[in-house]
Amino acid sequence: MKKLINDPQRVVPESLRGFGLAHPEHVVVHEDPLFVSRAGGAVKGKVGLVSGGGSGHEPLHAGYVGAGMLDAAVPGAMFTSPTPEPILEATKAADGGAGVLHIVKNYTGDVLNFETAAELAEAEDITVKAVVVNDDVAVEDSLYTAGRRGVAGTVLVEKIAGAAAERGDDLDAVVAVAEKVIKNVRSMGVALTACTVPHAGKPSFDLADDEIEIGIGIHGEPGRHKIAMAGADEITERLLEPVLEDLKIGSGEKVLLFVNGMGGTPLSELYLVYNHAHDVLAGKGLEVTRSLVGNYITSLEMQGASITVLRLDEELTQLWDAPVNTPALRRGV
Amino acid sequence: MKKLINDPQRVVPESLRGFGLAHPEHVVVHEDPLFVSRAGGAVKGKVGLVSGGGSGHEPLHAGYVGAGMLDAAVPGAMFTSPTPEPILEATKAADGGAGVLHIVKNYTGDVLNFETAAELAEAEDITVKAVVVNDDVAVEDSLYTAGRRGVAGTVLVEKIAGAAAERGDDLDAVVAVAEKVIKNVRSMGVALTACTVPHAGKPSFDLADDEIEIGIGIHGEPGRHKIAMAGADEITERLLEPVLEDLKIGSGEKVLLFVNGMGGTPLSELYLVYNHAHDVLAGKGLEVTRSLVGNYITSLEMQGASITVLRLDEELTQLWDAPVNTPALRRGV
Amino acid sequence: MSAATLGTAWALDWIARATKVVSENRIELIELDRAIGDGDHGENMDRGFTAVAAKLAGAEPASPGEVLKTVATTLMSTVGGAAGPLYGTAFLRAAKGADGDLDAAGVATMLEAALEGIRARGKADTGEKTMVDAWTPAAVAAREAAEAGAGAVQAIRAAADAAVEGSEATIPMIATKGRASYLGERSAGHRDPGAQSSALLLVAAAEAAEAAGAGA
Amino acid sequence: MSAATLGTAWALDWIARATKVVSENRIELIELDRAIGDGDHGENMDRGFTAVAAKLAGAEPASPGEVLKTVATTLMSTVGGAAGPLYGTAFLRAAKGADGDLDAAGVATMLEAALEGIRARGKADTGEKTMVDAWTPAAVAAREAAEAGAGAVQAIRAAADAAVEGSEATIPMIATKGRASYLGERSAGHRDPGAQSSALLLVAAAEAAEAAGAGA
Ligand SMILES: Nc1ncnc2c1ncn2[C@@H]1O[C@H](COP(=O)(O)OP(=O)(O)O)[C@@H](O)[C@H]1O
Ligand SMILES: Nc1ncnc2c1ncn2[C@@H]1O[C@H](COP(=O)(O)OP(=O)(O)O)[C@@H](O)[C@H]1O
Ligand SMILES: [Mg+2]
Ligand SMILES: [Mg+2]
Ligand SMILES: [Mg+2]
Ligand SMILES: [Mg+2]
Repeated sequence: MKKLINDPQRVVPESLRGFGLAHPEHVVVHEDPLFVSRAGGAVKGKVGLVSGGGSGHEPLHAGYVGAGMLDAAVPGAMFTSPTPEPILEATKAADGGAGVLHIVKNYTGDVLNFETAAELAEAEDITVKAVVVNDDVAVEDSLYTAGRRGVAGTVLVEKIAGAAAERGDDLDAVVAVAEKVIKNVRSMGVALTACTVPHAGKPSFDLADDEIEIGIGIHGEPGRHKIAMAGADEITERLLEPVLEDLKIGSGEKVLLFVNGMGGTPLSELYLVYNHAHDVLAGKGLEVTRSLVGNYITSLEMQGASITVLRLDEELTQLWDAPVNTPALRRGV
Repeated sequence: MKKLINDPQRVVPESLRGFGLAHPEHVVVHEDPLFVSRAGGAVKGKVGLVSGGGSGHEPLHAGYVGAGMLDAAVPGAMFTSPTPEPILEATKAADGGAGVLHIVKNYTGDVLNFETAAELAEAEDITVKAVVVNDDVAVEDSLYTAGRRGVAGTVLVEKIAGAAAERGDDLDAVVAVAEKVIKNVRSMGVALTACTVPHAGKPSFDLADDEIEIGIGIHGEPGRHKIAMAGADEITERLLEPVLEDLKIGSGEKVLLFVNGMGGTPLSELYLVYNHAHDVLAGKGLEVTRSLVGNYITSLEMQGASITVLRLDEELTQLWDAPVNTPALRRGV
Repeated sequence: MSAATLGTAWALDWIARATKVVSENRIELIELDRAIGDGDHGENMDRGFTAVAAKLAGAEPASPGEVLKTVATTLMSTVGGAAGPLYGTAFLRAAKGADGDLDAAGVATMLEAALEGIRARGKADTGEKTMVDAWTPAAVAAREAAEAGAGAVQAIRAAADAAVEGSEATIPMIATKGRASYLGERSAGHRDPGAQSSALLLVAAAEAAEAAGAGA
Repeated sequence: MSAATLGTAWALDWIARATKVVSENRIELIELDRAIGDGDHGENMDRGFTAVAAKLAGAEPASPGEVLKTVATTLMSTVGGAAGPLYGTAFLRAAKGADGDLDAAGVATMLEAALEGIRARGKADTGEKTMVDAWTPAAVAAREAAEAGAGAVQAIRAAADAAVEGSEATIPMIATKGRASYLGERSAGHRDPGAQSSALLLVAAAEAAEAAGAGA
């Protein structure tokens, strides 16, 4: 394991301290408990947005704190959901009096810790609602299981719900927008290599030189199955097909196409995947009207990518286009 | 070698096609010869900015085409300077009647091919001037050698010279601004792993599990020396010291601190490096007034980072802050 | 010996042993979680119990319940992940009925309360390849031992043995809850890390009881 | 045989052989460049000569100079990197004096012109670990052979042999020009890829000459 770190136990706080020093105009990094809030504090009268989860997915979530997106983010230990206390403090910091939305990725740990924090916040008279993102079609959904994971779709939920809050929607309306995104977004990912969590010191799974993992999540967990290494076009199709099928999307609809890197894949390869994904969508009569390509939700240095499709309507398109001013996503400001 | 590609020979054009499809509001990708120009074409009366070089450093240069930065970019084959013809075509596409600036990284191939293209452009009555970026302090400078490489400082030259052109500076004035950046910017990099050029199919150098390469460039070339793996703080100091020494910078001065990822290093590690670099600079009485952290000029999937320091004055700070609207760098629009 | 009850000293010794055994098995728990999860369970538990030990170092708790409550709040505020809230709730519920020394029935009640806490939070049933598969047989065994007239030490030992078996029994299961569920059928053939850490904790409880019994 | 001159057929055969030898040595040139450069020299040269072969396939050049001019412009527009402009200029200058068949003095003049082109563009001198270290002894050897009364075939063979030696001689050198210069002293112990491709090209020229001579 070679990493640009000092002590494996101090990666998260040292990195966040640097993040705070690099972006004083966007964020304040609180050290104990550890969370990140907007510079300038909560916006009076605006619904506050809080997200969080294990670290190792940078720039998610702290990179999305700022005008038009999150009000606070709670980074846990590496790949480990944060505890209720920092979530509570982040919730307080995000509360401008109009209530707070928790954007939670669907993992048992995230759900449980955010639930507890919400209870604690309610006890302090803050109205909290939560939405749970579960866009990963690699995992079969069922009433009887933990359900689908939340993966790259989370970035789109944060951006679009953030824009809704910024335009003045009340808490229920922001929840409705977030739910609409969740209902219309699906993702699937592939890993060419595993990643190494600093405290583990070993790759998260073993993969031969001629194998790839299809259906991986964002925690270095193994995927649904290994397949033989294939060309980018073929891999793209294998990711895209279940996404489109699950979305039940048809000719004539408009979509946002998001090709996300897992952290260790060159941008050129992401664009190469985008190239073919765009053609596949066009071939099915879908219109790609918005795009996002880059490392927006990662698994440390894992090589791989995920493809996310969001069905767009007029409202979601407008909210996607709305100004946003965060360290990792910026437009219009 | 595992890569999200199809045919190793088609990586550059396929990736650029995807890039064009993803950013139609920013760029037009021309296929034969291969170059990228601003959507909307040359800006009348504005000095045109053209840069280019081998591919594999994405988002450099095509990602910086757009208002406030480049007018055209010329991606060569992987790690190979482009030939004069696409540079000439890019120069024509960038020419708004006020002359064109070539921003050239100091590599024999880049310099020679841009020189020839400039001659050809002059023959077509376009005034061309060139600046050569050579910020890499890992390479000893001398009248008798090829001199220093151009590395991460190039991004800052492109941004700041782009802002000067956008505010209406004439060609000589834009050259002067670019030269001022070049004079005041220094960089040095480290590799934890090599990278693999698709056509070579093998890592660009061999490195044991407990070794790192200090003083690498951006082409997967070996560095000045191998050292034993060390902690991030120590590595940061080893990169920063020669940079500061060469800049002859002293207490009380203002700087922009740029921590750049080589493509395969998690963002969290870049911020961790930034954290210590910031402290070292503060400890020397320098004031870090601007920052940039991320994968802005890369070597495919190489793990590693570089540190760049730019001495700022009022003018450079203003030009750095000026709006920019490109696929890879955006602010104020 | 079979009539001995388990008091505050036992609870403190339990947690001291638990801290040690979690630290010793940190890598093993990471490896188990690496296979079917995200490789942090050993790290999480070790971080939590290290904090628990620090918290208990200065404290002078008056009952087993007070010890367990400190464990609960500390785990909840330091472990995170799925295990943090689940173990936190387990110890919190366990603490509730343990304001005095525990006889065999008290041990059974404590374990049942812990199990109910886990099930309430995690919504998992047996056979889903989670820590529930260790705590369920443990609670059942303790109750059976108590009803058969065993003492507290025997009850906790029966629970520990059942938890070890329960952990073992997760190996062939296909996970439907927790992170391992994402693997579907590929989760079979691996032991559940949370069931294993649960077994380690309950064995520590039994050993503390036996050591006290032996010394008594 | 020593009186034979080298004409258009020879030039075409030279380039056909060069294309082949470059393709056969693509990996070797990549490996040499990987050690002290960026690992693309074999790829660059192969791309260039493949294009040259395609360009010459339909053409009916009237002189060696016309062949070499096509080589020059094609390399310049397809190779890129440092080698593209350098070889482009070399072949362009070589073409200039080669509008008729070449005797030994003509061969020497052609090689001197090529060398001057490389030096003018690259600003490198001998001993800097570049292709100049192959072309310089080649040009000198051809001139000496011509002055000693050798024929064209012998002159080009002398040049080829000298280039091979020149390439070999780059191994211990410390690079001060080109990409290998960034390595400083670490560049010593490796052969320069451009010097090696130059030697391959000149050996192809000699073999083409000998094959023609043998057949003549
Ligand atoms: N819904 C659940 N009910 C009971 N136990 C669960 C549930 N989900 C997960 N677990 C337990 O938690 C363990 C994983 O803990 P840990 O690795 O610390 O958290 P995370 O899964 O968030 O990384 C699993 O091995 C399992 O025993
Ligand atoms: N200034 C120079 N003068 C002469 N030859 C040079 C010079 N710089 C580089 N070369 C030659 O070019 C070769 C490298 O070519 P190539 O790998 O294709 O280009 P690049 O260095 O741009 O990747 C070197 O091995 C060397 O022989
Ligand atoms: Mg976890
Ligand atoms: Mg090159
Ligand atoms: Mg885990
Ligand atoms: Mg090269």
